[in-house]
Amino acid sequence: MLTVDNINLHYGAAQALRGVSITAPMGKITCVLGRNGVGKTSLLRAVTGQHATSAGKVTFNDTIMNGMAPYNRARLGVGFVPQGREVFPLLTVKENLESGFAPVARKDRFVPEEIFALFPILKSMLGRRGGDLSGGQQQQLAIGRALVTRPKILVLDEPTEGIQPSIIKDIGRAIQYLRDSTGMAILLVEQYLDFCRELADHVYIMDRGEIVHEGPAETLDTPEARRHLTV
Amino acid sequence: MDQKITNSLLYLDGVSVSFDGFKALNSLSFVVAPGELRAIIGPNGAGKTTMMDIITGKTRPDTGTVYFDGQIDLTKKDEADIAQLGIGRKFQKPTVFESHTVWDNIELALNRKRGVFATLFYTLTPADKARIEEILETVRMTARKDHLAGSLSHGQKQWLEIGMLLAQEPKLLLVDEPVAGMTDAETTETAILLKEIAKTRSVVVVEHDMGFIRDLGVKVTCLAEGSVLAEGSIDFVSNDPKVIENYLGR
Amino acid sequence: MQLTSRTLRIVLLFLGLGLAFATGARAQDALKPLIDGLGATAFPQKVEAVKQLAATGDPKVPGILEKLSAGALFAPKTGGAVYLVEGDVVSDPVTGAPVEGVAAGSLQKIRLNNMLRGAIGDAMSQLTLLSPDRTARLSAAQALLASGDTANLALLDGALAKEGDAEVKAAMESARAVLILKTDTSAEDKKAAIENVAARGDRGALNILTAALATAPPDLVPVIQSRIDGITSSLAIWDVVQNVWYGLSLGSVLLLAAIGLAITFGVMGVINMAHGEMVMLGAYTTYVVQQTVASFAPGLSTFSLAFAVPIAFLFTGLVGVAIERGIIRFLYGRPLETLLATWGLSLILQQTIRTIFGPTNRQVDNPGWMSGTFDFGGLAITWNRMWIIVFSLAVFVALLTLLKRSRLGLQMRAVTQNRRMASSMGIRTPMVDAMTFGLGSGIAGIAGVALSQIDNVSPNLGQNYIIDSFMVVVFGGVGNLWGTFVGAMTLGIANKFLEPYAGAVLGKILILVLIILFIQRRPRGLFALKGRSIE
Amino acid sequence: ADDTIKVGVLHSLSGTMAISETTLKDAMLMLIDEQNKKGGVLGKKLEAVVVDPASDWPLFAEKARELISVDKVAAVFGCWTSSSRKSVLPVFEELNSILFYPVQYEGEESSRNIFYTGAAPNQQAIPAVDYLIANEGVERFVLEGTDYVYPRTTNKILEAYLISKGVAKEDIIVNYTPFGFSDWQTEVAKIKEFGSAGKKTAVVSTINGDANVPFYKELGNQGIKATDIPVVAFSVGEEELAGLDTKPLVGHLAAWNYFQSVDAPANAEFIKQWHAYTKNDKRVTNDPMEAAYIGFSAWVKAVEAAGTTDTDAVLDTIIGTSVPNLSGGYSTVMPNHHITKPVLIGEIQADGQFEIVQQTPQVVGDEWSDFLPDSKDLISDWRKPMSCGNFNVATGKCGGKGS
Amino acid sequence: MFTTRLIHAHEKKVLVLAALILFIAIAVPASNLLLDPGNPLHVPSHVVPLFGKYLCYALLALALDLVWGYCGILSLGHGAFFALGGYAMGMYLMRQIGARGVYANPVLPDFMVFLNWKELPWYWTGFDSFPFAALMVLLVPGALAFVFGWLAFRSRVTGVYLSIITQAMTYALLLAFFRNEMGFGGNNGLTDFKDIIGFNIQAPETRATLFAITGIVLALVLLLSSAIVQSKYGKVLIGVRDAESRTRFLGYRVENMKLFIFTFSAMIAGVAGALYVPQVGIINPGEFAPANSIEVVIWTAVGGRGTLIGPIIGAVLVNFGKSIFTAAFPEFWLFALGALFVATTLFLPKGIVGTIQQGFASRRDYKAAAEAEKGRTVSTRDPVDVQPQAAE
Ligand SMILES: Nc1ncnc2c1ncn2[C@@H]1O[C@H](COP(=O)(O)OP(=O)(O)OP(=O)(O)O)[C@@H](O)[C@H]1O
Ligand SMILES: Nc1ncnc2c1ncn2[C@@H]1O[C@H](COP(=O)(O)OP(=O)(O)OP(=O)(O)O)[C@@H](O)[C@H]1O
Ligand SMILES: NC(N)=O
Ligand SMILES: [Mg+2]
Ligand SMILES: [Mg+2]
Repeated sequence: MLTVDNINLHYGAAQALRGVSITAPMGKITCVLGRNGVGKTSLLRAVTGQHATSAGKVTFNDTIMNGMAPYNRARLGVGFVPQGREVFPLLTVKENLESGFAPVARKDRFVPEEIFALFPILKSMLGRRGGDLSGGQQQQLAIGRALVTRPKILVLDEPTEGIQPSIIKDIGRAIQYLRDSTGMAILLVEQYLDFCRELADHVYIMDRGEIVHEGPAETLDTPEARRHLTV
Repeated sequence: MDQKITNSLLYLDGVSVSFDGFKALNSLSFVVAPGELRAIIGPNGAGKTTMMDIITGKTRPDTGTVYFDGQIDLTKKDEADIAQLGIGRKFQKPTVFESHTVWDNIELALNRKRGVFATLFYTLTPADKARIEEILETVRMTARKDHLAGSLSHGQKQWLEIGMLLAQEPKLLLVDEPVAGMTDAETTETAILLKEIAKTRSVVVVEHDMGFIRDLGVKVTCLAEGSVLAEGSIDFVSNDPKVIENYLGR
Repeated sequence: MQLTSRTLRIVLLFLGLGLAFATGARAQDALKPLIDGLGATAFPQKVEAVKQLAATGDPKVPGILEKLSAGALFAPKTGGAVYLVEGDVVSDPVTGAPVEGVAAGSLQKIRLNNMLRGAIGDAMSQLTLLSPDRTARLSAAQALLASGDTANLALLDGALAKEGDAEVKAAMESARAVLILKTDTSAEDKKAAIENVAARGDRGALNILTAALATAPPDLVPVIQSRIDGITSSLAIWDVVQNVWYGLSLGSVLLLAAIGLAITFGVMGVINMAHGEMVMLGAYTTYVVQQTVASFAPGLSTFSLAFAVPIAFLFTGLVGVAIERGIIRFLYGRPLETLLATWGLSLILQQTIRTIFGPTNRQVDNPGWMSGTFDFGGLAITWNRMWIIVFSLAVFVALLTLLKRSRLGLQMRAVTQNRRMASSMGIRTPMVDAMTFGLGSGIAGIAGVALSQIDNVSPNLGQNYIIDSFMVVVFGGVGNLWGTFVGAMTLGIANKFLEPYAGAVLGKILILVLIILFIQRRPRGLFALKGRSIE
Repeated sequence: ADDTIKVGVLHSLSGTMAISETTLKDAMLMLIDEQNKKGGVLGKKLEAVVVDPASDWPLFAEKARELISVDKVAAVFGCWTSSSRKSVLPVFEELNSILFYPVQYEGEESSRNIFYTGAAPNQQAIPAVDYLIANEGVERFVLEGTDYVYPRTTNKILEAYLISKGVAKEDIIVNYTPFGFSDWQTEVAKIKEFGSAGKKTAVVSTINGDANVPFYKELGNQGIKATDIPVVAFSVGEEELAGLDTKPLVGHLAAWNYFQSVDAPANAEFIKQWHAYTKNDKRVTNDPMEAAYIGFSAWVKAVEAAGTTDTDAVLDTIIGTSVPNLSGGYSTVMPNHHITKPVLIGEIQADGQFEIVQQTPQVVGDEWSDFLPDSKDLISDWRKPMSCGNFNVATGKCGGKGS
Repeated sequence: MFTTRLIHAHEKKVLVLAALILFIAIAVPASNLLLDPGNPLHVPSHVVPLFGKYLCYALLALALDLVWGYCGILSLGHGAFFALGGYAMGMYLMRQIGARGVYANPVLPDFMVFLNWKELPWYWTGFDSFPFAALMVLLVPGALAFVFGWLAFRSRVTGVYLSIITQAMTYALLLAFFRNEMGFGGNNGLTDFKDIIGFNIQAPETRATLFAITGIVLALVLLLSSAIVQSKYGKVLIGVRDAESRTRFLGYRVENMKLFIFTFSAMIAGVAGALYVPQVGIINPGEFAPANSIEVVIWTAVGGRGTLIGPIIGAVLVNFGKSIFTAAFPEFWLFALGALFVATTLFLPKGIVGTIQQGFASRRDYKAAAEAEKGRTVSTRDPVDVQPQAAE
């Protein structure tokens, strides 16, 4: 289980997170929502170690991760799909996927077939460079790549961005399948409300760097939650 | 045929382009009338962004014709020419000038003379100032006008880029996935904004958000594998079995 | 020249008569004044004395000439009687009997110069043409061919008649043909000689034929002319081959110098101005290794280069790792600033080496297997160039394999393309960064080992290669190892084709201009990375 | 302080020229040290002021100005390349100080404030080709040089000289390569080809500095032996050979006014001091060191004679001053600010030393070459009343050739 | 209108620095000429050309910063423009020598005489006239930059590719000018000048005047540059630097934008070179050495690129340090200089001026953040790249 306990995060002088606490239990899908610029990505950066926190604690399965480098978190089982895809532009699709071999045991250094089942386009484009793919294809590659590391918790930042509707449905199904079959924890940042509502076991809403609402997915439709999501 | 060219604002015919043997556009034909708002959907990798690259001069087609505003052959022009002709673009991945403030980003985009000396001797007139303020208001960035664009969040950059597009006052706007990463409420706002804009100019918008497309309520073109798969009203297109098969899914 | 050969012929004639009834003692008497001639102050006189000694054909002469070569013959400063001085013992050069009353200190070693050494060589070949030793005869024949002195014709004829060994005989025939063409003999003889000379097909043959053309009887002119044309055209082809070879060889040096930079700059994006100093460190490592081997295990000296390669790789690699950990790692994402830091570093490294080893060149020896030449058709290939080409190819292939096939290679590329994301993929970025920079530096170090064989080992060594290295990497296309390879070879060959026509200076200027123009055509180098992600 | 006399040492300790000049700095420090052991000059100790002009010519001018104006040195010993000398020349004239320049150079210069203790072309180049013609029977010449002023001028002079000696024009080729040139394959092949024409051929090398090592390595590798095509060099001394395996080079030549192998008591003493000073008995000596030695001795003697370090007084007393050189004779400072010395031709030995094969009597350095049309009428005499660096004997006027 | 902006639109810092430079431009020569040597405020004569040299370098660094700091063109060949300006001036000074050369040839410079040149090459014509030479100081570097830039920018050569071809350019010029056949004195270059527009070049008054002119030119160029970078054109340049293709899609002709500033900068560099030559007394091909151009980049980086003050401070500081070190620790100064460069990058990542500016900016931000914290509104100016691990 991932626990984020009362963290602050600063960019220079500007504070992006203020005392944020969330938990993401194993075998559950936890969803974070919020308007643009409220700090969702910053929260995920704190979890994956891409940005230092200035206060608070981040623990995963009883290991305190504060101060731990991202690669060590990846070795603990934190898999990350960042906003903006960030595929390696000059590596081929195949090499992008293989870059996920780093934290896994030798016997697991292969690309699981499910990934290709989920995103068939990747299989047909193994030799193409990541940077040449279309936006949506890159997004698929980014998800596939994270799965290669066999994560125990999958952290996704707006994974549906730029993806065609049919594949969004597939991704939804895949996330559920991953939760149910492997029991991994899933921490999902989303704007796409319907997608969240359908998938999430538990939701948080952020505003101005703080958690302003939490509850089961159904509570998303309360007026109080709505207020935080409209302009 | 000629008639069709002259009556259209943008006219693509038989456009093909391939990368290392992969055909990204396959004899694509596509026409936008003056004052038209057109939505484009299509599977990932269908060639939507590539089409915009062709129109804006970033990529040269292997074959095919691209005309703008009557007889202007866009394949002979470069990016700056095309922008000056009045074609503005918002990129799929938001690109802004990170070390300029939000205000300067808009100011640079403003549709004024763009020569070396014109910019060297440019002074900000009250009219220009008012215009910039108006745009900032529209994209709700007034409070952040002095922030460096590099410090904006992903969605904020999207908005800034829309603002820059407005400042350009183009005849034709090409908008690549404007609502990606926006909340539902903002998506609705954006639809309203685009419809407003389309009253005075033509807009081509690429999106995967079907709700948004529906909000726009305009003619929809669905691309697949580099050419047009279906074209018509949103209901017509979304009921097309090929579109469902290739794009919407079941 | 003319005069000398005439005198020699007279002496020869006299010799033929004299030998018949000369006794040993008489010959000794005859030798003594000739030997004393070696003590003359002027070199031409000494040369004359050597020639006369050779002409005596006396079996003692080779021994005496050897002593002369070895610097054991002495004479008073003002010239005069010649003595053999070994240690403090002064003896008669002919009899070897000790001479009393002459102090070694009052004598001066008889100085040799190149003309005298040449004359000694010629004399030895005359005297050894009939030697029982096959190799001595062979080299004597070759020496006669090179000297082309017609006075030796009779001697050669005599030797030819007795010669049994085919190879030696062929060499003698060649030498004879050269001489024949210079004398008045029958047209038949000359014709055969022309064919013999022409068969050699090299520039020397061309010169002999050209000289013969001037004096040839009219009926031989067309034959000679056609042979000349034949040789000229085949030489022209060999010239092209030679330029290509020189170009490849220069290219391989450029490749070696640049290939480490293709990693630190091409792959990592560090504008590594200290790259040249890494090469220099490699060269100094070679020096230290060679010194160490020479003093602790002199028997292994021929292999000291082989030891130097891994040691230089490790040493410069470690220095690279230290630089990366100490400086470069704070600069990722600020590529331009690496220029400033590494420039500072290069100053420090240069001055460090200058302080430790002094500013002057250090001597790194070429082992035997890297010296000399062998012939390949009309091409004289030097061994050291040959090995450097082989070595650079080996390094290139190894590196290519490492980058393309190994896990580390993949991780290196991932890290340099997006360090933050690579870290989130579980790649230990600090380790990979250090390894990558260490690898690039280590490769630069082994380039230094090779360069120590052809260039100065001085603190400035690196400075001489840094600009060329950047040119090669950029010309080939940054980030592409093949580009570096093809770039280096292209620049090398282009340079070597321009040099004979434009001269070295203008040639180099032209190369630079060509690079500038080429980049206009291909703004991202020869092997440009294409595609969307490259803005 | 007032109880010392300051002496400037202006040699590059970094950059491309450090390789040659650093040794001269050390030699100067040693000479000053030795002089102080003897009680200094005029009863005062000498104090060396060392600066690093870093192989950067404008920096030479700046440092020279600083030495003279700030450190108030009595004289400066320094420079190696002609460019650096040209750069500081106006400074020495403006501030009226003295420079001793210890390196062989192209001539065609004479300054009231500069003493040229290295060789002029007639003290090195011309005797060397004379030797080649007389003692090696050479009839064909390759003039191979680095592309800069010293080789260009020297080769101009040599060409004129050789032609006057009856060498045919087509038997001379002149070829230039850039500074620091390292790929000699083509050039050496060209030499080999030129030398294969049947006439005895030699290379006269004005190749500078670093480029020599790869040049000789390539010569050795392509198997050009001294008995085939000898090379006589004007910029290769013991120090340069120290970086080379000389075994394949035995017999190639150099022309200088001094070799370490000179058999003279003064030289033996000098070498001993040098080894002691550098604490390294492998350190070699070379010609520019001797030139520095002569310049320094002459300056000391002139100062003692003048009783002051004042520039004008020293300029007067130094002309005609004779001091021992290291080749067993005396060198005299001539009115043209050049010195007399013998010319030695040496052959490279396997141990990196030179074997002297010829030694001429004293030769007076000739600043204006007799083999260049515009300078053959010029002489220089800095004694009063002439006091002229470019007196034209044809017109009888000071101030060059006129036209 | 432009002139009014010249006065009004500057940042205060720039005006202060310009005033300071002007003050130095007047005060140093005045003190040198008017005060007697015993006076503690007297500037000794040897210092005047030395500081004059620093000011020339400052001008050169400023020129480089305009293209590098503001437009992202890392020119590794700016020394070439500097040297060309210097040679144009040097040729004029050579011609001024007239018959005072050693061979007393009224037309040919000495180096041509002793290499047997018979007549002045055609490209030396006109250089006996100062106005012509002054024009060439601007035109020659300007024309080279224009042609070079026109080719390169039109072909969209950018980044290291551009840097390396500028380096190739200066390297080629280095080799060319080394050649005696070029008619520029080979490696010895042009030296032993006598006078400039009739004044003895070694006279203290001339030196003082040259210094003053250099200072004034530097101050003027600083103000001009400030006007340029503050203008919309300056903002476009920064846009080109950060996102070249985005600028194109906004309709700006990037190649023209670059060409203008590149040519302008080359001309400034030429002026710097022209002012440099009479003060140091020599111009030779060494100025074309690639390392010299790299050094200019380094001065700029040390001072702070992308600021106008930075390159000036950097050039003066580094060269002042070099002057001191080469005399004080002749054997070890390279360690000091090298360490300075390494330390600057590590501890002053944005150069001296950039880091100070950033320090002020972040103090302001923290204050604002503290204010905002009270009001609980996130409204601060966010420094962009302060994360420990910035992605490239
Ligand atoms: N690199 C940065 N430097 C400075 N400020 C930043 C940086 N990244 C984000 N911020 C600021 O931090 C705040 C939170 O940003 P964050 O990216 O976490 O938002 P978000 O919720 O992910 O928004 P979006 O939905 O648009 O992606 C924003 O106000 C943004 O301006
Ligand atoms: N430079 C290139 N090299 C190779 N393939 C390319 C290149 N550029 C585009 N492609 C391919 O062309 C196809 C069309 O890409 P494009 O970006 O136009 O798709 P799209 O319709 O915009 O998709 P999305 O909705 O995912 O953004 C994709 O399959 C992509 O991989
Ligand atoms: N004077 C010389 N050798 O440059
Ligand atoms: Mg976000
Ligand atoms: Mg797209």
